[in-house]
Amino acid sequence: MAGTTITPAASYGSTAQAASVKRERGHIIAGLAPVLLWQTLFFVIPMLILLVYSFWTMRDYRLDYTFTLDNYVAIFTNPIYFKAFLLSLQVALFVTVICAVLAVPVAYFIAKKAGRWRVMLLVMVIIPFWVSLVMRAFAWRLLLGERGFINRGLELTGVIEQPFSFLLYSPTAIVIGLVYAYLPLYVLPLYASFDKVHDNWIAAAQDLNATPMRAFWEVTFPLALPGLMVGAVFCFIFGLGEYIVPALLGGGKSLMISQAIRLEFELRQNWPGGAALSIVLMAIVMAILAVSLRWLRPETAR
Amino acid sequence: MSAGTVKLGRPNPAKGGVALTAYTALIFAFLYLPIAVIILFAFDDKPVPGLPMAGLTLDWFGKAFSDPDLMASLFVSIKLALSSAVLATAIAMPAAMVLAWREVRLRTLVMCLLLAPIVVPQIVIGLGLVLLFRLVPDLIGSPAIIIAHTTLTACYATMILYSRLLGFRRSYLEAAMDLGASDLRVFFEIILPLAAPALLAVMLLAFTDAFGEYIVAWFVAGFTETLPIVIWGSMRGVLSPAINAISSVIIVVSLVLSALSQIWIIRQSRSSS
Amino acid sequence: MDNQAEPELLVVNMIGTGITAGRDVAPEKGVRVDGVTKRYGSSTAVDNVSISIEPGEFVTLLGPSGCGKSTLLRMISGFVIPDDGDIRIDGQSVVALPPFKRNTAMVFQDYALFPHRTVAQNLAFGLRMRRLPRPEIERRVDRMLEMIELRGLGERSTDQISGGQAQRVALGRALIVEPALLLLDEPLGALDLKLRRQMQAELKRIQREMKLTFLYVTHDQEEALTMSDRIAVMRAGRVEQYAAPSEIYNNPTTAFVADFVGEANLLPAVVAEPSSGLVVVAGRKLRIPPEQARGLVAGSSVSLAIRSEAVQLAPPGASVEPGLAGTVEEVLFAGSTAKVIVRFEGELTLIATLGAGTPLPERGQQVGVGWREADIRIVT
Amino acid sequence: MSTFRNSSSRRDVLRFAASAAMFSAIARQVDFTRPAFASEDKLTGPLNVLAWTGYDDPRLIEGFKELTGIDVNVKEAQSNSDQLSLVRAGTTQFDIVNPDAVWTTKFAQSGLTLPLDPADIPSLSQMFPQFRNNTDIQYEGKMYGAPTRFGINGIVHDLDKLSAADAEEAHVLWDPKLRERVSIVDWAELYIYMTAQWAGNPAPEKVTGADLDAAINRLIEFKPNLRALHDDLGSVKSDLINGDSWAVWGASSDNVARSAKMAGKNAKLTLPKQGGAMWMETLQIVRGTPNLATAKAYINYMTGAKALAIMAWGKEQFCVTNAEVSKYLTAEQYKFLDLDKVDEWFAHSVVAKAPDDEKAWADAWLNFKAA
Repeated sequence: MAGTTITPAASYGSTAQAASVKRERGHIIAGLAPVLLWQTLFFVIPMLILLVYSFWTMRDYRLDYTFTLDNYVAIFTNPIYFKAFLLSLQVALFVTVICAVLAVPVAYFIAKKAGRWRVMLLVMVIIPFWVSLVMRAFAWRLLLGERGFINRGLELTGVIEQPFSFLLYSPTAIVIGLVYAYLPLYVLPLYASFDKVHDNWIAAAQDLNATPMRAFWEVTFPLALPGLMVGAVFCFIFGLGEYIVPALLGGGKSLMISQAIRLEFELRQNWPGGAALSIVLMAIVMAILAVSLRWLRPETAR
Repeated sequence: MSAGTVKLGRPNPAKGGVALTAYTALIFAFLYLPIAVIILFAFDDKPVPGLPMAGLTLDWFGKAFSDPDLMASLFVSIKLALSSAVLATAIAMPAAMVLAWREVRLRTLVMCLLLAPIVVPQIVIGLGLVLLFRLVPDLIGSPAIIIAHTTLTACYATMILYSRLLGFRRSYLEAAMDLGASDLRVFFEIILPLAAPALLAVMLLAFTDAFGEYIVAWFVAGFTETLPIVIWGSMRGVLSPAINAISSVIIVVSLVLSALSQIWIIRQSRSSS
Repeated sequence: MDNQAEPELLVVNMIGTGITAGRDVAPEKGVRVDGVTKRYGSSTAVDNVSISIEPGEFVTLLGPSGCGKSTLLRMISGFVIPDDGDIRIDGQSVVALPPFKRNTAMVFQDYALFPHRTVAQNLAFGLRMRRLPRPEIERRVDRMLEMIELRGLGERSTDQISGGQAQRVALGRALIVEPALLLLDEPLGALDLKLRRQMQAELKRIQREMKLTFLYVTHDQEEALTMSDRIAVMRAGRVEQYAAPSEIYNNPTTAFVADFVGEANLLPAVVAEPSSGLVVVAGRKLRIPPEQARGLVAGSSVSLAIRSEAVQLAPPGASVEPGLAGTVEEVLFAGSTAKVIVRFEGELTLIATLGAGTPLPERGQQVGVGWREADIRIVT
Repeated sequence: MSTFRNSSSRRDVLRFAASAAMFSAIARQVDFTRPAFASEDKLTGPLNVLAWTGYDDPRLIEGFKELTGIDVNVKEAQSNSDQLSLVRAGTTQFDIVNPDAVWTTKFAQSGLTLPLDPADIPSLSQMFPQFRNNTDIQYEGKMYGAPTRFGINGIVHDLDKLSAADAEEAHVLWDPKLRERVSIVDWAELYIYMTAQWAGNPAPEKVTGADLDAAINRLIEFKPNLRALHDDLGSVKSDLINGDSWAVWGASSDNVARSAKMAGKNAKLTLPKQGGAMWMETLQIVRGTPNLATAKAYINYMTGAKALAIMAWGKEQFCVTNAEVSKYLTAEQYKFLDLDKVDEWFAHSVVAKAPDDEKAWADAWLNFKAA
């Protein structure tokens, strides 16, 4: 390599330029290749297979390989899917907003006030998730249920005489379950962002007569915004695909979009229909993502 | 999770407002409330957990430890989740470095592609993968589970690492390179140690996800049984408190381990300063 | 040069010598930057720059932020690849080499001390990359710690030392590899004035003692003037003037250099009689030194540059050549000196720097303004 | 230039053809040109079984191994649809599947199962006579499924909250006093069938059009009384046991009642006077199995009294179709399993049949869930 590059020509910036572009491109390719190849092989290709399926139909439980757009037409003409999508959207927006509000103080505390125990606290945020979701949902049922800990406790202390039945299999339970499931998704990136905010900056703001609260809103919070955005994007996308929490704690009384997709694949065994529905969902999310990634852009400016 | 996490000697011990501390304690109580219930009923002498409790027993722990299927599935799960977490982090890291530090055309497209697996319902990914594995049916089982979970977790592993690396000081890399470190040495001498907390965090998340995932795993598992497959599989009956017992063990062991490592880290930082 | 242990460099050296020997010319020494250009999109950061640096020389790139001086430095160190032109160090072109194969070392503006390494480990880094034997590394690190006056602090972590100490570690880390060229990117920017002065002297001493070639980037003209053997004043990607500090100061060739280095008054003038050195400023005919008038064309517009300390103010009632008069607009007292801003009719103002002990005029007072003919420079 | 373009377009065509071939290789399902089975008589193995839970009992697997020397791999599924999806994907060659009888047609139409010759499975002669000649285990006149377990659907109720007399009347499930007190599972065919059955349709499986609309509207009217619609039986059971629901409709009621009793709950299964509906689970052979003879032997073994007795009193307690299991069960066990009530059940109930218009039923269920 040295032999080819060391030539005493007067000007060969362009050769050097070419070599560096090549090196740079080599780096980019080498860096992106593993994950892109992996995702192409194990995600894009399966999705492409399903894309092909979405243009076929299922007749009498056998595939009919004639090209058709019927599956897509069916989706856009069926108000149930629209309703289910709206519900998923509501859930996603809800967890995105509520969890952000709830997570900010926790992440701030861990990053700025927890001293030596920060790592421990962070790990403690994750550990509950090492217990099967089923087990945690069953535990929530034992807490919220008719004869659960909360109702029992309130009865024994004489606060109520009849148990509350609205705690379980209700919107309340869905809210609790969703917050429970999504809080860590925020705490982790938010923690990272708060951690990057120097104590000096906060001190400087307070020095300029900002109250601690004011200093937080004027200095810390804006600087932690990228972490908040990362959390929000994750929460929103996960939230759109959510159905397990509403099913386990909400009593499965309403239909979310990913449940509709499951029904299509399972009960009907209609793979083409389910594939079309998944692809429409994916397209919508991609569009939302492309827009929200633009929000994340300022972070890339160095 | 940041480079700063390494420095523990921070002159800032819990001097925050009482309200903030109380609030955080409340949130942690919220996170651990169900866990407490799970542990409580691991000791209750009743086949179906529920109030009122019947009496104390350790039988469920005995049952859990003497159930070869349950124990085997636990170890299979740990092994597979660890593998996919390491693999996902390993393929995510170079991509995150490129996305964060270099000019990449179509960056948005790449990111959308990386995030897409999160939104697709898992049954769809499971079926898609099982169709793909028709080409290599021999992979069905543990390798396929690792592949599936790596696919599910590598996407957000990349995104999280990317957002962490954006804050990485470029001059560290340039200084190292300038002092004669090749790309590879820069990676091992500078990037890896400085990004270690973030990498660990990402690995932890990926492990958590892979450890609990059931649907995709079921499709590609063949006859391999992971803990979630066993647990979901027993949901036709009533979930045995033996599963409470094994969950309690998982929780307590991981809490103790993380507390010990935390204490160790603090000791280290004390002795070095 | 003690880089025999670095195999890559060894190869480069051998091939380099082979070629020069084959051509039968003496090996070129020092640094040659030859027609280097770097564009970012439509803007040109560095525009066809050529400078040469002799071995052991202390050269400063001076200019305002955004003038391309850092880009040039980063091209020499290898972080930026030029679009065109060549850079040679000791006769070998390095443009195609990645940074880690160039025998340059850089001191970063933010020091870039590795936070996960101790002071000693930071110092040892470059030597480890060159795969020197461990005892040799230890010996050299000890020597360097002594040299940068940080003996006994080797085991400290980088956040347990002061800013000045960190600065010295950054310098030591670059010096220890004995580079053919040491690049310094505004290394003193973060220090307070006193420490800064001290470090300037220190740097100069080290450079002289070790006989190293320094390429220093700064926007601080005083720093540049104090330390450099030669200064390249840059503006908008071009080198305006490349000369010794005294030459830059005394004989600026462009209005920009005159203005940026020191404090110069620039007066727009029209050439009246080139042969006799007469120009017209604000309606008055003035004389300029004949050697300055050489090559001027009658009727063309030029700028007169007069250093503020060369401007004389006449006491009340008296007058000085060439006998201009204006109103004192502002008097700024600065201890050893004072600045007086004098406004003439119209927009034209002049700044005069008066030495200690000179009586200061009052604001609003009418004063006579003048200068010695020899202090006038024509700049473009 | 033109030749270049020519060759490149030819290359494109080739590339397209190659990818199309790959796609169809992956996407196509069962290859009908393949012989239905590989060997006729020789016992080969191991046998791959995809089944509901219960079939992986080590006693069963060891029993079969002793008998034939063949190993059995069991993969447990949580639903009929998961079984069908996995067999349809065809990545693992299963030899045996275990769908409910009502899914027989779907498997057979998909071309995934093989007809059985009753002569190959002598154990079937021990089956309760009422289960024989069930049309749901047949497709195009041929038998595809060998019944193993079964159950009955009615109302399981907390006796402290709902008396047996009240539960005799099916429409109690719509009574406002049970508001948010009834749990069910996600079992489309069952609830539509029973609603239609209770509305007085003589052949509920045939309802479609206006009758189906009526049934679904009736189900939607039930929704205020719905406590939870679960994906799994376990949740339904714990709801009842922990007092979150006062009644469970369907959800394999006899099994729910048994679990509740075992947990000490004062609960009872009542078949309303409008009738109950039975379900059954079958073993079927997957088309293309390389182990046909073993598969037949396995079905014969599993439908035998000994194996089904193990199934009946295993991890869970389900009724089984072999009448002679009493030989292997204690009298208490036999009684607890309600096997003494089979005649009574058949007098009051029907075996639920698969809907004729499956697509319409699936649409209707989607409407119910989204309502």
